[in-house]
Order: sequence, then structure tokens, then C-alpha cells
Amino acid sequence: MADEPKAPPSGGPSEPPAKSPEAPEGAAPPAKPAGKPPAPAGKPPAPAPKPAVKPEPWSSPLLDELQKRFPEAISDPLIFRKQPSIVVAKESLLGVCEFLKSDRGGSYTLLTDETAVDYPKREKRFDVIYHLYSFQRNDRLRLKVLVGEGEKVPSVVGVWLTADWLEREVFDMFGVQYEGHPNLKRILLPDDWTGHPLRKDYDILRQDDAWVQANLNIKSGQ
Amino acid sequence: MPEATYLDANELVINMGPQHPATHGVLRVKLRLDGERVLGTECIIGYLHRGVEKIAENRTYVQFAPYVDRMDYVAAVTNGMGYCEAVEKLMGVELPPRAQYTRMILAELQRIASHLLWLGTHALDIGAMTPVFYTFREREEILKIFENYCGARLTTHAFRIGGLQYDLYDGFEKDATKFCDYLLPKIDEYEELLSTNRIWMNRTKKVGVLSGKDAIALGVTGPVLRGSGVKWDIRKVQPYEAYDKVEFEIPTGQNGDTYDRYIVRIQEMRQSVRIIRQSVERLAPGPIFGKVGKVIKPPAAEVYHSIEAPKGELGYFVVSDGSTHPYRVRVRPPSFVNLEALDIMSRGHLVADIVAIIGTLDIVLGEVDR
Amino acid sequence: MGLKELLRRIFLLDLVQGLRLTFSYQRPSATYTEQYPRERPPVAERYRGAPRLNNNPETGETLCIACNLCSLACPENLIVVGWERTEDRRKKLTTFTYDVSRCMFCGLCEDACPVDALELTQDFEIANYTREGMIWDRDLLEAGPQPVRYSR
Amino acid sequence: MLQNVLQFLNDHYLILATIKILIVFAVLLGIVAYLVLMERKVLAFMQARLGPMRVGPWGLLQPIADGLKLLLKEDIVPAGADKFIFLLAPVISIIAAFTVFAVIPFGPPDKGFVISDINIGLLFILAVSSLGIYGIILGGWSSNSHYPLLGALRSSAQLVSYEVAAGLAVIGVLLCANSLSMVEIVKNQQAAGIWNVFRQPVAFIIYLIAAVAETNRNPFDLPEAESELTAGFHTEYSGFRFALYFMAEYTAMVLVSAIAVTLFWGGWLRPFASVHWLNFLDYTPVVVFLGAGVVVILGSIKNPVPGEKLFLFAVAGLCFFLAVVVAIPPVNAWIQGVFWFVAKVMVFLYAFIWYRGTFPRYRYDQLMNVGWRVMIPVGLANIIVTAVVIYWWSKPHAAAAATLLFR
Repeated sequence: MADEPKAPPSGGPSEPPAKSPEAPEGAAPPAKPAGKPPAPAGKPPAPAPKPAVKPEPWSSPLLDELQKRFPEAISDPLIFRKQPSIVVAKESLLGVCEFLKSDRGGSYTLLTDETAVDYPKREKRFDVIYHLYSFQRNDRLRLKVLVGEGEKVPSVVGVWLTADWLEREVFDMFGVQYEGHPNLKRILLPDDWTGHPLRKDYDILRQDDAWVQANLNIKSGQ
Repeated sequence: MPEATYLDANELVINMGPQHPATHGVLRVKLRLDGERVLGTECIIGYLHRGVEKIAENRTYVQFAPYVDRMDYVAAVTNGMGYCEAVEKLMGVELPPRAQYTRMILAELQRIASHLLWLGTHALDIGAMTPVFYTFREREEILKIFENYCGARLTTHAFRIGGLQYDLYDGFEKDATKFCDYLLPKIDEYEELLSTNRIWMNRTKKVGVLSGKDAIALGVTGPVLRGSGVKWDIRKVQPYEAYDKVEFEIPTGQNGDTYDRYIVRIQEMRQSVRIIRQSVERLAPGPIFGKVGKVIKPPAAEVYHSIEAPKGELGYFVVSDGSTHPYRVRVRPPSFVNLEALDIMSRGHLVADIVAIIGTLDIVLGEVDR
Repeated sequence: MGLKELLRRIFLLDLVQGLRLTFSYQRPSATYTEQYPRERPPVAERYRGAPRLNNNPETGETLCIACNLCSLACPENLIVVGWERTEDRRKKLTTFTYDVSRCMFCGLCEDACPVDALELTQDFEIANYTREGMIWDRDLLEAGPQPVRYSR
Repeated sequence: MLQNVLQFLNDHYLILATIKILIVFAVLLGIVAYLVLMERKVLAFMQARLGPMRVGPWGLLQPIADGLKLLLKEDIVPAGADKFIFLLAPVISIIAAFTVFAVIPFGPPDKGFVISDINIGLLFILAVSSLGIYGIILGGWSSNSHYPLLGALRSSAQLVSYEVAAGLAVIGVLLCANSLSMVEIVKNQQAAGIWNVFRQPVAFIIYLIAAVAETNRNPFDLPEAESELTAGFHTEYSGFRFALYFMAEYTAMVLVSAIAVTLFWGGWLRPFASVHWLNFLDYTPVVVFLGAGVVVILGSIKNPVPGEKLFLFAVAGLCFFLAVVVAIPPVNAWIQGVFWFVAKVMVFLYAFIWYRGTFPRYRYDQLMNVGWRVMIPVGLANIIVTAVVIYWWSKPHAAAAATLLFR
């Protein structure tokens, strides 16, 4: 918690700012009993002593540089708990990544994590999320790419070697297709499994019954 | 990738695992061999996949906490700590110092326990049978402290979001210091058995070499990265809890081989002892819970929090939609990413080295597969 | 390699020091083994083992107020609390099932219980020959597990 | 009457030999079975454990339980295996291991403690013990499985290279003893008044290392390295055939220890055999049996289980009885040789277990390096030095040697 702004611990969720939280990308999961309708209301700036309860706009020299180099490609720069995040257009993802990895772009040489989040009600249902780390700046950056069903994301394996397995896992769990990945196949589930379990429309009790019956000789794994 | 050497030689394809004594669980490695020389490896994982991330979406924040213990089951305390901190970060909760130091002591004990288990099994893989029993004996002492503190030995569920469920028991400070005094001579004994032993050095030096640049490109973290000479430890560079208030050093290696990673982990145990000693001194009576309500209901936002788990960077990416259930929890498992390096590290080595390299990566399949 | 190192290697000193260590460990006081069924291991006070429903020691009536909080807290949904309303509109516990086979002993139910009725005790011998035997009803939970004490 | 029996046995050499063979075979089986228990116990103590404790007091009956278990297990032949060779291979291993004992002198030959004292004893040992490798290679190959094949390949390479080193080490002893007969080698040590280990220390160390390697024991247990090749050449074996391999390995351990004792540690000779004021050492067997009896009695007093208490009392009684028996002077004189022989072999066996409890395992290529680049050159150098020294020694004046050199 030490990289937080050292605000006095006064506000907690015990007194939530009345019913205002918006779902990050404005969609509620269908399976959630507590899902709330999106309420993209105006953003009142959080009072200074309280810890922020929602992301705020982010600005920094790096962002300016990025926006200069890739106009149109960068949107929604937000910062929350000192964690900046930007949304990158799919088409210029590779360029942005190459730039960020280079010395002038902050040398984000370590791809910490790559994952995805599913918002089935949105037009482009997947957020593919990259967490970058720069040893030089001791700083993390979150990239998001919005992808629709059936669209292909350029693979960043060429930029960060780590992405190989991480992208395979995203493909396995979400069915996000990557373009230019050397070996895009399932990693955690069996190769002939049907369905992508981490999608929101894949119920927790569901499984590939055909696969289970054929391979495990039992009626159901549940 | 090296080619087969003999005229018209057929590659020998061997399945190492999922039932194999040296693959630390249910890892299956498909080896392509030329004689005993490895031409390439392919890891086949997922035998232990339980869908932890899916489970998270169907539990409340509080209910999910016991499940994270079961990922890296030899370091349950750090797993739980990472998860609790991630949710606390999401909610903006600050912990009281007593809770912070307690967490640090237990996390460092867990780091020692994890490294001890690693050392024992790694030595066993390389053929030294005895260290595993010594290290398990020391680990037992740590588990006894855990059992006294929270009632469980392995999957501890020691912390709750916002603080600690249990205050320290009477005599905890004494137990912790006593353990520190007990452990240091034992570490010397392991070194006596292994560090200068010529067979051990032959088996580990120049095996599985990973340069610092490769290590970063492959995304490995933790002792594997530090063994390659990159002085990077999240406890130092982005301190959490009260790690910025204690003194310790980051041991690094130079050559990035299996021996260096062994030395790094041995030194890390010593540094952990230092941290425990300082933390015990600073334990003062006080509250053990930060300001959280009865119902954990973080604001709608997303946060990534990572800690230095014994195996590397353990990250939690929590997406909240403002309800009591997480919208998505992504675990960034250190073992999974480190295991990816196996292929590059093992090419051109012999079968026996594969075992040493799998051992030196310190993977736990519960975490790789989740 | 210095002369000292060279001599160490020629006279196998690196190997001898390991041999010395393992030899010294043969003293009987170094043995760490616990002869389990014969010696009972000490179990911590806070140990989370077999569940138990506590009765009021004076009246013998159950402490449980059938509030269902444990069932709600359980991540695995393995607790089923049955109750009925008495004449004075109070909840009265009728049945209580606890599926130990699915339990991961996280202690959340214990934390949730407002009256200390449900408790994870220090009993750890809860093996059973059938799956059905792992589903404990109210009587079993109040009595606690009665494992067979094996002896020779 | 007794005279007649002895005369008859002398006339019909085969009958006596057969009896001896049966005795040696039975005793060896017992030793091997209890060697396994000893290994488990000693390893356990080195590792802060207790080892087997359940079958009988202190696990003393464990070998019987192990043997029964292995006998009762299913004998599986994998599909696709070459069945005949698969079934034959363990038998080859164990026959080779047992046969060599024919020429080992367990005690003074004039008291009948050797089955057959042939004049090319050492050659016979080298020849027959090398046959054991066929069992391993054939077993690994016929299993039709990858891990056994790799184990068999490693094993053959390892045995061939270390056989050479062991042979070179033995030549040094031959030069000293001037004979290939095992009995003569011991008698030569007696005559010289010094064990060969002091005359040939380098050869002894080489032989020791080669012996560990030949028996596939840690740190050279590559053919069955469990963390690499699961179980090496006997991965596919189960039940009694596995037991045969197991027995062959432990018999080989006893064998190389016996050879090492004979060649380097004076065989059946008592320590300082030629120092007469140390003759009270002849009563060591009595002390050993008495000590064992006392230890067992103490243990039985502490043991809470009545049945085990009784058993331990019986064992202690046996120990005391044996102590009394070996105290009888003729018996004492008769038992001397074999007692010291067995005691020395035990020291070697303990060392085998000790190594296993301490060292990591060599890698295949490093093993070969040690064999070919270190052991064989050192062994050759040892032969040359020995030969030169003996030549020099045997000449009354150095001039003859000088003429030989500068002729």
C-alpha cells in the first residue's frame, strides 16, 4: 500500500458514495445479482483527503508524447490509485508497444501480464489488458485494447517474448484470436475442448460434457 | 535449436510427466532428444486447472480469499496477502502498523518455508537425498508457528481484507525470534552439504544459463531474475506493507546459472531472517483492522497489485463493478511465467539438466494451472 | 584456483565435510520423527479441524439461533440450516447439515457465527469409509467425531 | 565315524562344494535382505528420521514383509516387450552377482572357508561380474520403453568405463602379490605384515570409486536415477522380477565390498595380525555379541508392546548364547577369520549407504569425464610407479636397473 498517496485513512467503503459507482466500461454482467445499471453521470472530483473512489483523467509527458506520435490511437487516459491506464486502438497496438519498449518511450521492457476482461453487453466485448513495467522509470502502465467477437488482435510476441503463453491463455479462456502468434492453441484446457470458460456467458457449472464423457468415462465432472 | 547429430538419426520423443518424480506435480514436458541431449521441450500444463479466476467471479470478495491459498499451496500466506492487499488498494484502506508488521513476519516466514521446500526438492532432484529431510524439519517449525497463529498449517487463510482475523498469540514474538536463531546455523549446514560440494557445483554451474536481458525478455521474476544479476525486488522498488521501513539487501547472482539462483535463494532466507527480526522489534500493541465495513464493497474500478512472492511477482488484477462480487480477478502467477523460460534454458542440455532446471525455476503446478 | 582450493579438491575435503555432517546426524537426539498413532501430536488451540455445534453446557440446549449466517458465509455452500418458527415467532433450529467432504476449513463460518455455536475444533481424524459418511447431521455435529483409535 | 565322513567329503569334492554353496547362498540372501533394512535405518538416522518401525520391534521383521510383498505382487510384462528376454534378464543379473562368491575366501582356506580357490581367481571375478551388465542391458532394451532404454545405455557405458578403472586398480595389487589367486593375495598381505591399502592407497581409492560406480550406487546411480529416468532400466519390472534386480544390486554391493576387503584390507586377517600382544582382539566377537545382547535387552525393557518385548528377549538370549559359544577357544579360533571378514565388509557396506545419504548425483557426461580423464590415467600412473618401485626393490643393487635404463 506504500505506493499509494499517503492519505489519512478516513473514508472506506463503509460509507460508499451513494449508489454512484459505474461499471468500468459501462456494462453489468448478466450473472451478477448485484449488477447495477450503468450510470455515466458527471464525475464530481473526489474530495482531496478521501482516497479516490473512481478513476481520474491522467496526464503526463509520456502520454503527450504518445498522443503526438499516435494521434487517434490513444484514448481514455485514466489514473486510479496511481496506476495509469490508456486505451490503444487495435490497429496501432504494435507501434505503440514498440515505442513504449524503446528508450524514448520509457523503456517498458517487462511485460508483466496480459489478460482480458469480458463485457458481453458491449459492442466490442473484450478488453485485452497489458501490464507493462519499466525498470528505468520504476513505473507500471496498463494498456487496454478493445476487441469485438471474432476480431483479431495483433500479437505482441515479437515485442515481448513473455506474451507467448499469456496470449495462449487469453485465447484459451476467452477465445480472443491473435494475429501473428507462433503457436496459438489452448494451454490450460485440452486441445479439443469446446467453449471458453472465462467468458461471462459460460456458467460456472457448465463444462464440455462431450469431452468429459469421451475422455474420462464419467457422465459429468460436476 | 540444435539439430540431431547422427546421420539419419531419429529424434527420441520422451514424455516427462505428468507422473514423474522430478516434475514437481503434474507438469508434463515433451522432450525431443538426440541421445540424451535435449533438442527442444514442450510443456503441457493444465492438469491441475481448477478455474480459480472463474470461481472468483462467483464468490464475494471475502469468500474468494481461501481459494487463493490453494494456488501456490507452499506459500499460502503470501498468496493471501497479495489478494487482501489488492482489494484493500481498490478500496483505499490503510492498515494499522501492527497488522502490517504481522503480515510481514508471516510472509517472510512463508518465504523461508517456500525456499526450504524448494531447496529440499531441488537437491532431491539432483540426487542429494538428505537435505529434503532437514529442510522439511525446519519448515515444520514454521508451520507450527502458522498453526498456532491461525489454526492451519498449509492453506492458512491467515489474513482478511482490511487486516487480520487473529491477533498474535502469546509468545509469538518469542517463537519467531527463536526460529530465527535456530534457522541460521541450519542454513550453514545446507551450505556445508551443498555449496562447496564438487558434484553439486558440477551439476549446477553453467546449467540453465539465463542472461539478464533474456530474463527480462522472458518476463521471469523473483529469484530467477535476480540470479541473472538484475537487482529487482518489488519489496524494494514498489514497497508494500512496511517493507520500506525495514533494512534488507537484495542478493543477486552474476552468471544467471542454476548455482547462482541457489545462492540467491539461500541468501534470501538470511535476509528474511533479518526482516523478521526487525519486524518483531517493531510490533507494538494496537488495532489489527483498518477501516473497512462489515460488507466488502469496493468502488467500481480496477487495480493491479503485485507483491514479491517467494517465486516471483505475484500480481492480482481486480476489476470491480461496485458490487460485493468481483467482476474479474486475474492472477498473474509467477510460476506460470517462469516456466515459460524452460524451453530456452534447457536447449542443448542433457536430460539430467532438465530436472535441475525445472527445479531451479521453483514452480508450483497449483499456481501454473490455477 | 589457489593452492588451498587445489589441496581441498585433491584431498576431497568438500566431500568429507558433507560426510561428517551426515554422520553426526546419527545421534539419537537428532531424530525428529513423531510415532503418530502412538504419540499424539500437539494441536494448536486455534486449530481449525472437525466442525462442532456447541450446546449450552448448563441446559444442554443448542446455542445455535438458526440465523443462517454461516451458510451465507461459506464459500462452498456446504452448510444447510433448517429451522421452524416456534409459537412465539422465534426461530428454532431443527436440522443442520455440514458436508465435511467439501469443506476447506477456511473458518469463515466460525467467524460469521454470532453466538459461538459453530466451531471448528481440534479434532483432525475425520476420515470416513463413504462419501455419505462425510455429510454430518446435527447429532453428529453436536457429538463430535468419534474416530477409531487404532492400537496394536 | 567323523573321520569317515570327512574322508568321504574329501573324496567327493562336489558334495562338499555343494553344501558350501548352499550355505553361502542362504547366508547371502539373509545378508542382502537385512542390508536393505540396514540401509533404510542408517539413511533414516542420517536424515533425522527413524526408518521402518512397524513390522516387528524397530522394524526388525521388515525384510520379511518386503519379500512377501514383492512375491505376491503381479508380475507384469509390458505389451510389446520381448517376452523371453524380458523374463530372462533379471536372472542373468542375479546369477552373475552370486557366482562370483565362489572364489571369495571368507576365511582361512585350511578351515574350509572358500568354495573354490582357483589360481586365476581375480580374472574369474572380473569376467563373471562383467556379465551382470547383460542383465541390465537386455532388461532395459526388452522393456520396449524409453526410460529403461536410456537407463540401459547409461548403465552399459558406465560399467564398461569403470570396469577398466577397477581393473587397472587391481593390477597394482597383482604386482604386489605376484598372484591372481584371491587366497594368495591375502596370504601375501599376511606375509608382508601390511595390508595392501597402505601399499596401494591410490589403487584403493580408485577401486573404491569404481566399485561404487559399478554397483550403480549414489553418486553414480545414473542408470536408475529416479528423478531423471523414473527407475531407469527396471522401470517396467514389477513383483518378483523387480526383486531379482534389487537383490542383484545389493548382492553386487556385498560382492564389491568383499573383493575390496580381500584385495586391500587383508581379507580374513585380524587387524594387526602379526602383532602378538594384540591377541586379545581375538575375543572381539564375544564383546560384540554381548554388546548387542545388552542393547537389545535395554530396548526390550523400554518397549511397551508385550509381544515385541518377548521377541526382543529371544533375540537378546540368542546374542548371549552366541557370545558364550564364540568364547569357547576352538570355536573362537575357527570363527576368527570369517568374523573379521564380515566386519570389514560391513564397514564397506556402511560407507556405501553413507555416500548415498550425502552426495548429489553426477551427470552422465561428468561421470564419463571422471572415469576416462581422471581415474584411468591415475590408474595407469599407479601401475607404472608400482612396477618401477617393485623392480627397484627386487634388485639387490640399483646398478642393474641403471644398466636396464641406459643400455
